[in-house]
Amino acid sequence: MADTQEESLFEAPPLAEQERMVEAILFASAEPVSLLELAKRMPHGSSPSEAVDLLRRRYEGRGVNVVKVGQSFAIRTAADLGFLMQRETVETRKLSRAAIETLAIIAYHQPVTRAEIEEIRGVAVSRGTIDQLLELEWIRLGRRRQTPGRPVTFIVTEQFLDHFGLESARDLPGVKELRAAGLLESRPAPDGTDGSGPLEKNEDQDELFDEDDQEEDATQQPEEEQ
Amino acid sequence: MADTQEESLFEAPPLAEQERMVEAILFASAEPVSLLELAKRMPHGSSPSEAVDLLRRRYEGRGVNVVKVGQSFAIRTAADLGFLMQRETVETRKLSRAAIETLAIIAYHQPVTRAEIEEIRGVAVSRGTIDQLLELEWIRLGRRRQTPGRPVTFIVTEQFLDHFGLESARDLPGVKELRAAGLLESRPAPDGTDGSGPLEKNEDQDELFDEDDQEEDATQQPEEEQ
Amino acid sequence: MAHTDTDAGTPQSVADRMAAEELIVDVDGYEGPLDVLLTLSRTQKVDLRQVSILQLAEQYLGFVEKAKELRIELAADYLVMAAWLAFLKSRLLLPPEPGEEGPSGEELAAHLAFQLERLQAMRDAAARLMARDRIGRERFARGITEDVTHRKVVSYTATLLDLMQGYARIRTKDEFRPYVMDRDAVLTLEQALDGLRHVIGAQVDWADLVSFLPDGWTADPKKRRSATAATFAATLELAKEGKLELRQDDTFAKLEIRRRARDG
Repeated sequence: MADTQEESLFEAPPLAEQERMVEAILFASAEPVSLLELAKRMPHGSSPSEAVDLLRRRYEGRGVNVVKVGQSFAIRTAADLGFLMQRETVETRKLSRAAIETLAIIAYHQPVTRAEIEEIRGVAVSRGTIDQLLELEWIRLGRRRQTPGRPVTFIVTEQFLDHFGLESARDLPGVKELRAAGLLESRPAPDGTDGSGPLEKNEDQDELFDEDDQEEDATQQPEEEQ
Repeated sequence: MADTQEESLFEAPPLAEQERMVEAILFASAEPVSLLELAKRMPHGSSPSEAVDLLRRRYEGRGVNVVKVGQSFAIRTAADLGFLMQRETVETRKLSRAAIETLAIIAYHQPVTRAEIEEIRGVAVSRGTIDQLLELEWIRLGRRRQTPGRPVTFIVTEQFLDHFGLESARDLPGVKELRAAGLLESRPAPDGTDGSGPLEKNEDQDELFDEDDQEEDATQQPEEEQ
Repeated sequence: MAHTDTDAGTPQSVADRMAAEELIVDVDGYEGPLDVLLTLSRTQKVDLRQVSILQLAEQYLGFVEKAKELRIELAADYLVMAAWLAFLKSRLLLPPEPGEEGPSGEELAAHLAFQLERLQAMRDAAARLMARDRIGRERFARGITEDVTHRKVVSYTATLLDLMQGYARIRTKDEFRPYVMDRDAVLTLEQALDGLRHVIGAQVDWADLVSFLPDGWTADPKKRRSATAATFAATLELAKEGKLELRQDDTFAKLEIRRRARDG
């Protein structure tokens, strides 16, 4: 009851003030903050997305920038100033070639099953490789594939996007060209050793590369699928 | 990049660029950074104190400010926005039966002493119940009763009237009206203000023993029973 | 480069053979046959889309041969690939037999080319990805963070109805007590005896039992009933003691009592 009263009694703060609020919230967090979270923390009636836009423009060209990560926003130092920074952060265990390739395959082919990763790399994917990527929180489980055995799929996370400075999976370097060249398809082998149908898979992928859907996907529990 | 660094050995970058550097360093450091430390990390010939001053002015009135901590500098949330770092979740709870009854007695009998409340309720009133009502600002202390021991009395507040949509405590429906509204059993009040006959009385007693009542009784706080 | 001797008539160039040897020296460093095929395909120095699968098959078979000569244990999947490529090679070289089932050599070759191109594309993509400005290397997150403290605010509510019901509950509470037989409408035998003993001594003439009911017990039918019964029981008690006598003329006629004469 007190809430509704507040809502009706007080107007949202001016946009300039909202911008200050977004500034404070983004500065305070090392992790990207979603618009939803911003809205929850700002006074009723605020418009976080407008405020973020203002802030983003304000920090263009500055020593720190407002970056979009998936559906969230974060402040990061400008890349050209990296040389000034002390490498305080402990370097993550050096990733093996297998892990790097597996990560790239998941990013470009998501959602992708383990069998598909193995098909692309031509070798078995060791348990440790997937584990390492899961531990880094660069990949996570996606929806189960609606094929026999209902295998789990892997997709990349917001942390992945943040780490590599990507707004979304659509911004992966060269993703358009690779798609155009048909290299992101999973073509069945002519001798039928490969079971996945390319049509179904591409539908999945279309969905995933769709902005709205990524959020939707994030909330979806794999087991919710029948 | 190595080139620019070498160059900067001889010529300091423009002040605007130094300001960007300070901005990035202060943003990313886990601790406040001293001018000495800044000078060490910035290209030779830089003037950290000038750059810090510029940055400090730039952040005046913003959502975060450059603050001096001892001999060092840090970026901190503006003091007036500290509330954004808290997320409040409001949980609405029903007032306990003991609190409601106590409140009702105060409303109907004000000014009323604690002893009187206990007499009317027939059980001891816990300190917590009174405190809770005081905290809610629904009751406050009235004048002391001019009797031995000069006990404090309790009366209801403006906030109480507001919350319950009353103009004054006198607007509270009387015992007769409560009965008419079916809120009171039709048995005569112990003070004998009612003239209903004894025949009805026995019927009433039967009613009193029905299940609802017994259940209601079970919810009573044990410590409230004398 | 100790092993330069090769079988006569091999179509491989010297460079190919050297490449194959290098492969073999480092065979553990390869991630399976596809990886080896991709490495071999680079020796063709053409765009992967134009790579000659037939030549590649021969290169691979040469690599496996070499490994055998050097008594290097190759994992099973390397040998499976060799067998498959030998099959592919025969398909590519021989005209298809009429009525033959299965995909053509060209189809199989095209798929292998696609696989190689795709793997190479992923490797390039991985390299580009890792070369991006990354958090903790070129770009940095906030060093001093502020935790968002979760504060739970409990707001208590009550409605006017709650309040009134609460008050009503208190006002009726006194009536709420363990069930006992309500005695105030009941005249006990003791009470009736007590009353009767006081008055019977003066009663010389027959009088209606009802006239002996105590004051205040006649108006209310319930009380009257109780008082009548108690008084009647009391007369019986007193009759037994020999203190009074009673008579009734007829069934349901009025009961009359009087003092019993001491002498009688």
